[in-house]
Amino acid sequence: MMRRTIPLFITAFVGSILVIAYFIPHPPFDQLREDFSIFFDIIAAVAFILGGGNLIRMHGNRVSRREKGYGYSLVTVIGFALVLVIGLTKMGNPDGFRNSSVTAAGSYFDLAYQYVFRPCAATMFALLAFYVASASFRAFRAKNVEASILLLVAFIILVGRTFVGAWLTAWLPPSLDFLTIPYLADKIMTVLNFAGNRAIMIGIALGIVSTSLKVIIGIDRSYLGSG
Amino acid sequence: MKRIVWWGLLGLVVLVLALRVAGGEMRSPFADLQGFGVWFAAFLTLAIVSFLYNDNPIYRFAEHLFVGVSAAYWMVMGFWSTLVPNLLGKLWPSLTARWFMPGLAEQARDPLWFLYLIPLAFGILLLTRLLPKGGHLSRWALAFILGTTAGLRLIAYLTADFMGQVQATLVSVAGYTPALTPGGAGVFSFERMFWDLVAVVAILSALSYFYFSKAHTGAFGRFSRLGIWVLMVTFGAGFGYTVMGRVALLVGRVEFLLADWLSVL
Amino acid sequence: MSRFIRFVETFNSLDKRWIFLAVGVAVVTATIFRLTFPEIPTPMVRAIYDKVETLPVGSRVLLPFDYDPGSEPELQPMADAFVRQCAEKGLKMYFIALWPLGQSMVEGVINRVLLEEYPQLRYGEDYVDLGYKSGGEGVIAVILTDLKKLYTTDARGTNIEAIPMMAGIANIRGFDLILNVSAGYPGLKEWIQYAGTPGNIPTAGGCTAVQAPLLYPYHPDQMLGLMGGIKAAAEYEALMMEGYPKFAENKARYLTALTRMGPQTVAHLAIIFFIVAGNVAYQIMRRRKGAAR
Amino acid sequence: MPSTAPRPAGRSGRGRRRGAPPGRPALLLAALCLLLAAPAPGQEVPPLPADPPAEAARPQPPAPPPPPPAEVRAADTPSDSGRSVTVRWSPPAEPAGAGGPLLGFRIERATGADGPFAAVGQAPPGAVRYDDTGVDNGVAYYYRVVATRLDAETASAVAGPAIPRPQWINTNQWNVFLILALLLGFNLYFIEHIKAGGKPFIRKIAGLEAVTEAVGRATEMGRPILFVPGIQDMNDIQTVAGVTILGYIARTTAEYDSRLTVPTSRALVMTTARETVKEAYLSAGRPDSYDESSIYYITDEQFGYVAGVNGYMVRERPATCFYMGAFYAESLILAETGNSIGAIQVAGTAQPAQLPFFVAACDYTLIGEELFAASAYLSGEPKQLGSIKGQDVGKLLGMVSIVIGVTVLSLALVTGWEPLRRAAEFVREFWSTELA
Repeated sequence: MMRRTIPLFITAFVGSILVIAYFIPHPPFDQLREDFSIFFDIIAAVAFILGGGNLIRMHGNRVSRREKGYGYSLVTVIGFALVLVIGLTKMGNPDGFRNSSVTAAGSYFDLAYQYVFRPCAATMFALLAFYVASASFRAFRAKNVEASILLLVAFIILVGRTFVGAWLTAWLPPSLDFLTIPYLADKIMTVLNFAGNRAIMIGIALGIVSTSLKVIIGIDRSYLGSG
Repeated sequence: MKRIVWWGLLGLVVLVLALRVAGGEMRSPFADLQGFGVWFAAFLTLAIVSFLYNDNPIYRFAEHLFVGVSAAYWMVMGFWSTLVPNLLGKLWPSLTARWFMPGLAEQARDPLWFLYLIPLAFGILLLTRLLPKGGHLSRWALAFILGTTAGLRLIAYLTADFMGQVQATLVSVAGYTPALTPGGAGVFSFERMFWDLVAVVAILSALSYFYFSKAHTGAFGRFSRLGIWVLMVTFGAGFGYTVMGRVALLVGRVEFLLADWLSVL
Repeated sequence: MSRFIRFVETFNSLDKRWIFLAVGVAVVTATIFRLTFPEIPTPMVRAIYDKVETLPVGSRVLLPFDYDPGSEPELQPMADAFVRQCAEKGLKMYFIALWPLGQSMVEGVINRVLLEEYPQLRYGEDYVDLGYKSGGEGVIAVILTDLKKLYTTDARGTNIEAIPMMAGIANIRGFDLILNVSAGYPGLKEWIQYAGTPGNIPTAGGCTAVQAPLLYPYHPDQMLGLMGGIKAAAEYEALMMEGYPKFAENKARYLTALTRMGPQTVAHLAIIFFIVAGNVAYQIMRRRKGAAR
Repeated sequence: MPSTAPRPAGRSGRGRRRGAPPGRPALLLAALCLLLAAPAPGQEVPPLPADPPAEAARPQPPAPPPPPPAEVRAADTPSDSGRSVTVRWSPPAEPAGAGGPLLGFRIERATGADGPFAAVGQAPPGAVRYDDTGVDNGVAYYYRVVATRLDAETASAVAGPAIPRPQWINTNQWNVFLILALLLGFNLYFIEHIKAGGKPFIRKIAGLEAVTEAVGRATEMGRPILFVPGIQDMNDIQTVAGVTILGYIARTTAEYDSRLTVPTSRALVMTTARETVKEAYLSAGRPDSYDESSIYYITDEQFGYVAGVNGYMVRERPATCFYMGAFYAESLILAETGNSIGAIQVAGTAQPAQLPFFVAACDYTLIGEELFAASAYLSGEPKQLGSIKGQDVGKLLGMVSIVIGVTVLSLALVTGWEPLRRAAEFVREFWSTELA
């Protein structure tokens, strides 16, 4: 009984206070919503202990049990431990432990960022250039009305982003300006894309309001089990 | 056979690189820390790109290293940029100043500092998961987090996204701009009226697609079908428009390899 | 089955890795060979170019650079192009910065373009760097009435009175053009609101691609032209190349935006090719299946 | 870290609507621009003179100084947390041709009616309001507004005293309160209605039916199911909705006895997901099948997480991939890798920028609001369906307002009839969240 009641009460109390605080400009309520976002950040930072701990335990187990491919797990464990130590001790920071930022140029932590973290993240991100190509090859096929619209619009926008767009329809007389690709691309982006996104956003906002309400009144609580 | 070709190719590449380094045409990996760093970064870049061909040991190495390093990176950042200034700094400013952040020394303690005992308490409750017993107390922390999220997002989305977007749609579709100076003539544009009307109809039809509690049949069904088309236009346009930015990222990596590492640009 | 049909069938369900290879090769070659493509300038870009072209020699142009290293890759090509064109036309350039780091952006352009390419131009006679002042739109409002209230010296510490090209300038209202490059606040919007419109000074400029839609409404009444991001800069460079053919000789130096557009255009064309070819193959296969039935 | 630029806090300027008329671009775009382009803090920027006199600043016979700003009023800014005074004035009549246009206003402040006055801020020409936020609560301040022109300036009469204080209720937000009450009311009403035995109709949602089918397929093939709850933390409602859907999927996998893997990008999401899945297995009567280690944290880093999930996908080859939550640029990397291993993929996100990629690369996609509807639908609790009905009423409210508002606005503009103009103004005010 208590196992469920107290969490439900905490959620309901905190949620409603934060909703009401929006309408109270008087201190301390004016800062409450900002304060609680910071509280969230703090708890999330504490939770790193759970996350990092789980990562180390998982890969550590693989290493200690000599599971297949445990060498890779060893790489993760070493990389994690090394960066954690040099980051928490600010090793190699030019102005020492107390007076410099952890990301100061020249620190070992910064080196790990520059030569491991950043190239990996940037390259992973850059893989998207390849994936947009393969996805458009596969998905943009005129299979039915919806897919054909998707194809046609993507084509106009893609072409419109290059010089080809202006060239393709440059022969049209000025009276047919509204059929040129640059014009169509502009209208698709500024009118239709805009309208569609707005409808999506309105829908999402309502979904979020309803879901938040369900969380506050305690009927959406899957982490506590339903029923 | 295939294997021999691969190894041969690899050997050739290593040879060319070695010759270039020997000839002073590119940075040596053993010259200094930066030199080694650039080589290692180039290696990781190629390792990740190799995933496009297939999963392989080199990608797997890069992946595991990246996971370990980045997890620790964000953990360290969480410690220095959140826990120290926002928790320790609020609760014990002088102590924090002495040990970690001299910059805090001049600041007086926040009059509402005790509020920060709340996240401290819930943070500790969360960690009770690590204890063999009493793990259910961590649910209190989850309850606190969910309450915070719901309370903050409910209002934020209601005002900015629901009201804000509806309000922004409230525009004239008359295609008419009244004169700005007294006595001047207004301007009517058929083109503008047309597109403004299109926009409003598009928004309404797309919204009707999201209407769940009415069967999408008859006239309403046709209207919501129009809404699906609007959504398809939106997605096609969104996709097409993003391609350029993604290619720019790839160009950035190619430039890194060609210029910073190989020094051929 | 004919060979053609077999080819079409293979292409229809092509292994992704061929597409990856095509995109990769396209981008790498375009980067190595610095491929450029003709850009067709949009009216907003052309308006700025034409305005600068038609200014008489000796006209005064105010060049506020309100951006920082974060947005430098996107904005530097247009800043360089503006300065180059002003130098070619013999206009007097007055640099100013409302962002603390805008000052170093100005210095960068002076070193890169003016000192290296136009060594005959003299500091203090042909161009001057007035430097950074804090206060955002407040600064604009003040210098519109009284420049010397805020600027007693230039960025190098020289007394304003001793700078030949400052003689007779009480405020910026006598200027012939404001050509801004901005990445946010304060930026083009503030220059339009606090200087261009109240002071009746022709105003134009460039901004990041993300910001451009926010500024469109000022065109054409309060802003004569607008350039958004690297694409607009490439169009401007295309115009420059048209007007001054010598710029075509050193792409890496004069046409940075156009060269940066090169790989992007190639990749776009590759993707467009795959979409079109994929659909052709798909339709052929569908017809065949339909006929077989 | 995520690759989309944050939307600037939207403030729709009442005055700004009257700004420069948009040229060719659709008025709609202009409306967005005006909505997004927030004015400089503390200022309201009404129309700039549309047609400034062509002649300016040429030596002319001395013109009379500009007329002073009239009716200057300074008062505590209402409905705020204090430390702010609002100064308002009427736009001075501008005699054409006499000394050129106005350059703007300088706002000056003093702690005594006789001064000394010091400048606290600038406002552009045509402005009628300035918020001075550099003041202390409980102190009396006096203000004057100086109209400036190139050659001359004129100060207004002194206004005040104004004493800044904080207020307890933000009356400016009455409309937000009303709309909130309406939405919450309808949600609660329909939830209660269903509790009392009402049966709502909910239309078919394609992605939703695919969920059960996809779980069944993985079971048949004897391969695992991958569930990705997005890359955001528990402070995003999308993650909450995703975890609710995870609860349903976990109940199904518990019944079918198939393997479920949940890699997370946040420690808190891992913790919540573990609680949820454990509860699901418990309620399905299979607590012993629950394996905590199948729900694990990878890294907070967006692309590090993707690298890890990609690696999992190509090595373990799940038959089914679910992507439910908040996604950024990684959406397409995941979906294309999932496609290459031949998995059936069901995505759901309320991240508008990523929807195109999921729609293109996945078999089924829950679009925006459908994600939340699906989480209510799959929760297994009929009363949660009430919230879907509540969402629909909200949409109806929005749609009706758009139809009425657009009609009234258009008519008001064409006819210029004052009562219509006021009605149009009211409709816009009603939906405005700007602090007046």
